[in-house]
Amino acid sequence: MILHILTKAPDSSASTQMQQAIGDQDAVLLIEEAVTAALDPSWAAWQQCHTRIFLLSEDLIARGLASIAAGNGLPTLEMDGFVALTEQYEKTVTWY
Amino acid sequence: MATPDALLVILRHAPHSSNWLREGLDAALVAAAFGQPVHLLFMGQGIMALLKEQGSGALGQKATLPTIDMLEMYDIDKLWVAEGALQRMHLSTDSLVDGVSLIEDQEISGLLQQHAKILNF
Amino acid sequence: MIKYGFLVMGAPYSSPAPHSALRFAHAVLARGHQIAGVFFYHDGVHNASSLMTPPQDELNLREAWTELNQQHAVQLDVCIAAALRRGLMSESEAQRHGRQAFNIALPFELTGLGQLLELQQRTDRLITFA
Amino acid sequence: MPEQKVYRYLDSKNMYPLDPEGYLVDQSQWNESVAHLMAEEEGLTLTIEHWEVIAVVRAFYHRYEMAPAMRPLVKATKNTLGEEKGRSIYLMQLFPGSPAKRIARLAGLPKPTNCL
Repeated sequence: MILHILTKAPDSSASTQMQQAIGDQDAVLLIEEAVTAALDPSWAAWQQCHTRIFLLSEDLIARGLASIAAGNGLPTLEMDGFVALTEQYEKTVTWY
Repeated sequence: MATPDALLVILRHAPHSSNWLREGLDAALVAAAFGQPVHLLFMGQGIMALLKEQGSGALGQKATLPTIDMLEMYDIDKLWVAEGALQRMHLSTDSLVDGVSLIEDQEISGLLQQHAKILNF
Repeated sequence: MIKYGFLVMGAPYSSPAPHSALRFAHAVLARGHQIAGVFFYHDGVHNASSLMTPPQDELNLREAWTELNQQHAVQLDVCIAAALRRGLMSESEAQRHGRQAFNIALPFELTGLGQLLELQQRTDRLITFA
Repeated sequence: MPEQKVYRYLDSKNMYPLDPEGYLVDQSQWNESVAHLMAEEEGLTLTIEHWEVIAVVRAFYHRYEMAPAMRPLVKATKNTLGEEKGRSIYLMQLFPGSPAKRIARLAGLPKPTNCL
């Protein structure tokens, strides 16, 4: 079980590579530029990991994307929730 | 196959365009020098590190090929290459150095699961 | 309590990675965990520069790291090979290499890449910010 | 070419400038007598056994463009000089302390940038 942290936009090669590496039990956290994934609810990774993929809310808010994410019904986490994820998942891999 | 105590170093960047590859390889070499089993996974542009016809370092940089050749001296002999990425780059294994192992896209997540330690460059 | 280690590879003020790492660090501590150390590698070594001078009304990242060290005993290790290449060195390295200036000082310590692997071994989680 | 500051000289005639760590400022100056002078400084007398290991390290550097750390040094020695000599104990006896570092200096290779 791995927590994947993506820091780059959904159309980046980092994102493509991460999507190839996600396992069935894995979770995904989108931070920094990756929160632009909020704009595209049809992005493959939303379906790929449906229950275990999150946007970091403070990075959304900083970019003015919070209400769009909410409108699209996408799950968000506070920084505290980021830590909680790392408590659950022993391994993390950052894609940048 | 991979052993659970082994370190997996993922290399995703090409030579010459940044220092990611060089510094990722350095991390792999140091781990191996300390006696840790190290496996490498080349994804995307990282595959460029394995082209056997690479020249010496452009723009005053050191070449990558001698370091790739040196891996066996550090007992790093598992070099995984993502097969899908190879195809998307229109490369064949004939263009790569000897001794690489191909891995299908759907097997990559399994490879990551098998390694207790992962460093992603 | 979980023991964390960080690998920071983003440059200050050109990558969001150091800011993310610091915010995450405080959240980790707030939840009662421990951060054993931070290893600065790749362009992340610039976080240690004592010559870093951002505008007064912006966070000084080096000071933020220093505070983490002083208040929570977080070890701050900088990869020596990555640092020297990029023109960052301590006083003793400056002497060794015949340079006239230095820009790395305590609590940042220049050390080998082996420290990164050691950090990975002795912590429960290694989180990369890049 | 010598961008490195001269710290001192290896010889009394000031022919071989060294950097603060005792490495040659100009690597192209390396020859056998330089190695002898360096060894002498370290209180080491170079025998044929020392020279064969120095040759292994120079060949390693020539091929891979990097000086070997201890493990690959042992492996390279084993490959070239056989099982008997390809052991860290043997190398430690010949070059006490940290063999990989000492041999690199005596072999006229650049200071290892490595974090090892």
